[in-house]
Amino acid sequence: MAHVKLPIGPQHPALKEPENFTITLDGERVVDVDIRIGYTHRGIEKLMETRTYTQNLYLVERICGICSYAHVENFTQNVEEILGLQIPKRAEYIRTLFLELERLHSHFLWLGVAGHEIGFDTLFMYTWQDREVVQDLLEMISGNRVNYAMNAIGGVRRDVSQEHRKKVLEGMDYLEKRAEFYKNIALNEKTILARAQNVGILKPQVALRLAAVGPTARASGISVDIRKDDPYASYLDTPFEVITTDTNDVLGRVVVRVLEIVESIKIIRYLMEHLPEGDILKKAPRKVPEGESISHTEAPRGEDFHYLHSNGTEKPERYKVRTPTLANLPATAEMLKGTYLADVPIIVAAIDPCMGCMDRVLILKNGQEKPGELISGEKLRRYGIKWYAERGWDA
Amino acid sequence: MGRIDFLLSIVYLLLFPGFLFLFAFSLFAEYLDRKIYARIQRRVGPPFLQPFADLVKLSAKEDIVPEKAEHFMFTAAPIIGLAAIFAAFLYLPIVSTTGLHSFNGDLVVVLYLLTIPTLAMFLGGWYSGNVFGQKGGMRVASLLFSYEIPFFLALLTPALLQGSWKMADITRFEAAHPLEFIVSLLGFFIGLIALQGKLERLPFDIPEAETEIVAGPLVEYSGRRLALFRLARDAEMVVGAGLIAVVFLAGPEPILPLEPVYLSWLVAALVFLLKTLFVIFLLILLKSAVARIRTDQMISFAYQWLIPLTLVQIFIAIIVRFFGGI
Amino acid sequence: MTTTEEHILEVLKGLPVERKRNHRIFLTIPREDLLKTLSILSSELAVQHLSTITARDKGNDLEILYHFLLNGVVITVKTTCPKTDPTIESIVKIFPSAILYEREIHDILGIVPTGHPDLRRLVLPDEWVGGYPLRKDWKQPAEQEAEE
Amino acid sequence: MKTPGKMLPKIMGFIFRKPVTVRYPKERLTPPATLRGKMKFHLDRCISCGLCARDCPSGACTMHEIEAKKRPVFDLDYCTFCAQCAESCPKDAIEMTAEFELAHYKKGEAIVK
Repeated sequence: MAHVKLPIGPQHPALKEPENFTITLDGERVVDVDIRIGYTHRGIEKLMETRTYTQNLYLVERICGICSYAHVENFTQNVEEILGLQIPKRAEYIRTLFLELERLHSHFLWLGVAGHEIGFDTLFMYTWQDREVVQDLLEMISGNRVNYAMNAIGGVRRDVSQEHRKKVLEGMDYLEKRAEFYKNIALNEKTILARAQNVGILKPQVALRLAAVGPTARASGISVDIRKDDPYASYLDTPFEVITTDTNDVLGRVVVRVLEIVESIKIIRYLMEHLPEGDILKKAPRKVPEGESISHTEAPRGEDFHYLHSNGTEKPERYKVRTPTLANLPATAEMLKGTYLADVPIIVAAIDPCMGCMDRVLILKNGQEKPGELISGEKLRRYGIKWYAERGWDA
Repeated sequence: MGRIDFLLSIVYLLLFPGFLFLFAFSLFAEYLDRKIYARIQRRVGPPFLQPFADLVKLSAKEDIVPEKAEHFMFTAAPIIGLAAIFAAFLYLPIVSTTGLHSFNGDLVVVLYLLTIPTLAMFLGGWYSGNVFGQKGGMRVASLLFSYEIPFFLALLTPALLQGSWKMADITRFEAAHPLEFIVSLLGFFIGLIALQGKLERLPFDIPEAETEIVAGPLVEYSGRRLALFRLARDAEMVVGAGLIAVVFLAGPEPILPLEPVYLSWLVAALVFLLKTLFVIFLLILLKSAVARIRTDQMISFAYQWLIPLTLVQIFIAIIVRFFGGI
Repeated sequence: MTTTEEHILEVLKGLPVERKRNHRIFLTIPREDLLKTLSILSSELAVQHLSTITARDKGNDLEILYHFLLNGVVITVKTTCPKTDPTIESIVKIFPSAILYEREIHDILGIVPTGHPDLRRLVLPDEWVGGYPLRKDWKQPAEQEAEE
Repeated sequence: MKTPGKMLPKIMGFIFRKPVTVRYPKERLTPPATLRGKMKFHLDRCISCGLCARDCPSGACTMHEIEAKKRPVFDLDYCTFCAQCAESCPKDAIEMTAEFELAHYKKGEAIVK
């Protein structure tokens, strides 16, 4: 059977965001994978060099829709480290609350998407309904469902009132029951097991060698969690465990994420019961002195790495973001080799890819055609066919 | 006198238990399918006439035949599929226990006609000239072998019990011995799962699993041709469910012993309708409770579980027939 | 001062180490003995996790930072290379996950990792002709045309 | 043996219960009061300091000379509703309301004066 080169993406129903996996197939088996990224490339790092720190707060938040708070948390920690600013305890607790609320809504979202990838739409509908509980809590406290605009340099901009705390605790009770239900489904539903068990194998030493991060690494038995290893915000004094399974497959990633939901609920309960009194914001100067700092947090998908180099002005001199999905990409290519075509979407979905995050570096510019020249539909179609033919895709 | 019979059979053929009825019933079945599936997922679901609106809209849309596609076969495939289904529907006993024309072996004819739409889907995919379509077509073909065998065997056990291939005898026999249903209960469930596989519905909808290879065999279809294929699929669901209702649940025969005096054909049709809807309801439940499985898993599931179970069922039927002395 | 940090500092005694706060260790080395230092890190300290490679335009030369993670401690190895000869040895042999990060710094800053197996573009479109965007002297293509 | 259909008991329960989806605009959910929607501008409190325009990340808030007074004008086509202007304003002349239905027909129509 001749090798068929099948392009999955950049536009493909399985991929929520444009990404291109060129799969070389031998019948139903995947032989080779080539991953091409850069389609949602917005040049955020270059843009950040042209904006002041207060304005960058809202730009760094829009790197990704579902882990936006992890990026903001990193950015504020970086700036506060260079300023040598210690934020009030209460602000730290509120920041941890938002980090965990975001982990909840990201994991629920992923459970639904994974269910959809393997054709289990009922699970998709149920998980996304329960996610609404978390979204409502976030909207109630921060004023917006996704980009919370919660952090300012030196603390937090909105406070958590007594009534908010009561609502959050109620929400957590409901979600705990749902998490139990999903754990039961994930472990016992035969058809999910059929599609998830020993699919997309990533052995521990391969995961270590290719520097996989987050639930993808933890499902292969590697106990790495920035919240435990390098505690930030108020993780030092919140009791929680790092979840790992050693099944190295997609089912392991499902189980790790479901158990992390249960863990996050416990953390949020602890935070709400021990929220210290005090103010929530300390005024920060506009100019940041010369210096460099590194900050990384445990985003829902893994280690999110930020580097800031400041030059004493109002604008950062260089800001580097490396998101968890980029770190997991070499591991994904490794996992895809040797599997079935039918499993490609679920394996890709298993690392919970956030392509928007990954392509955050540069301004996309159409090189050849003069900007502003109207391309006719026919010319675009010709261009597409030529572009694909050059790469030998038989589509 | 001949002319009235002729007119009656025209009415039978075209209007009531014929094409118009099947057309309306399959649209209603699709509506029911999408509505209950939505309500299970706590969504609102489509309005009543949505399937009809989809059909009309699709037939009005532009109908593209790709350059690389083989024009004749690309057009013929959906028509063949639909024609086979409509023909199969005529043999089902709806109005009376005999259907339009019943002879010894009409069960086998209906079963045969039910496989043609799957073949039509394969041809449609293969001749569409698109690599996704061909891959989808190949999957439909591999599916065909794993789900025709259990479906055939499961549906033949009641015939075995009664000893004749005529659906009319089977329904009369089952109405007379209601407890027969327990004996062929295993066959009923296997037939249900195999029908789900034949119709390529959720647990087995691998050919057009949209998250893997776009839309499988139907990827190049649009406009009227796609509308025909969708209608063929809905009709196939109705005919399949009807067949299971006839063979296992004694079709138009009301189980409870009331003897309708007049309008018996209306009561028979209503009973048939209810039983078919019950079977469709079971299919919907099956669809919403499971995830999609892979091609290789599906084939191994068919050969490791379904076919051996049908053999067991046939064995039981033989024993009951031989010893039971019914 | 976690135990591992002492161990790390003890191993890196000879090199110019700088420590601003706990869990952060910076190391500045010349370009030539990059591979030598990294092999010390990977052999003696069993470092495997390369978080990322950052590259920066310092005006006349380009600074490259390799960030490693060892149970919570971020070890950053800094080195520089002049703009006139922007090459650096590729570390893919020791740290395979660097394959993407080196493609990225090549793509946006023009630093050529010698010995890299597959130097295609990572984030820019294939037909990109606008130079190295993250360099300070980089102009928007529209401005470039305005100058011509 | 793990049989498929673990969800069946759960599913049967939902068939006859009211669906969760809300049929907007017939039925409406009330957003929380803290929602960051369209902003309200109090002309009298404004001292034309321009802090809001300087801090606006997306250039939605720009200073304009209207009736001999320099004051901010908010263009909702660019605005991301981050409420930074409300925070930077020393005189609290800008306040976020919970109004979120801001669709309009032409560009430039959604201006908050």
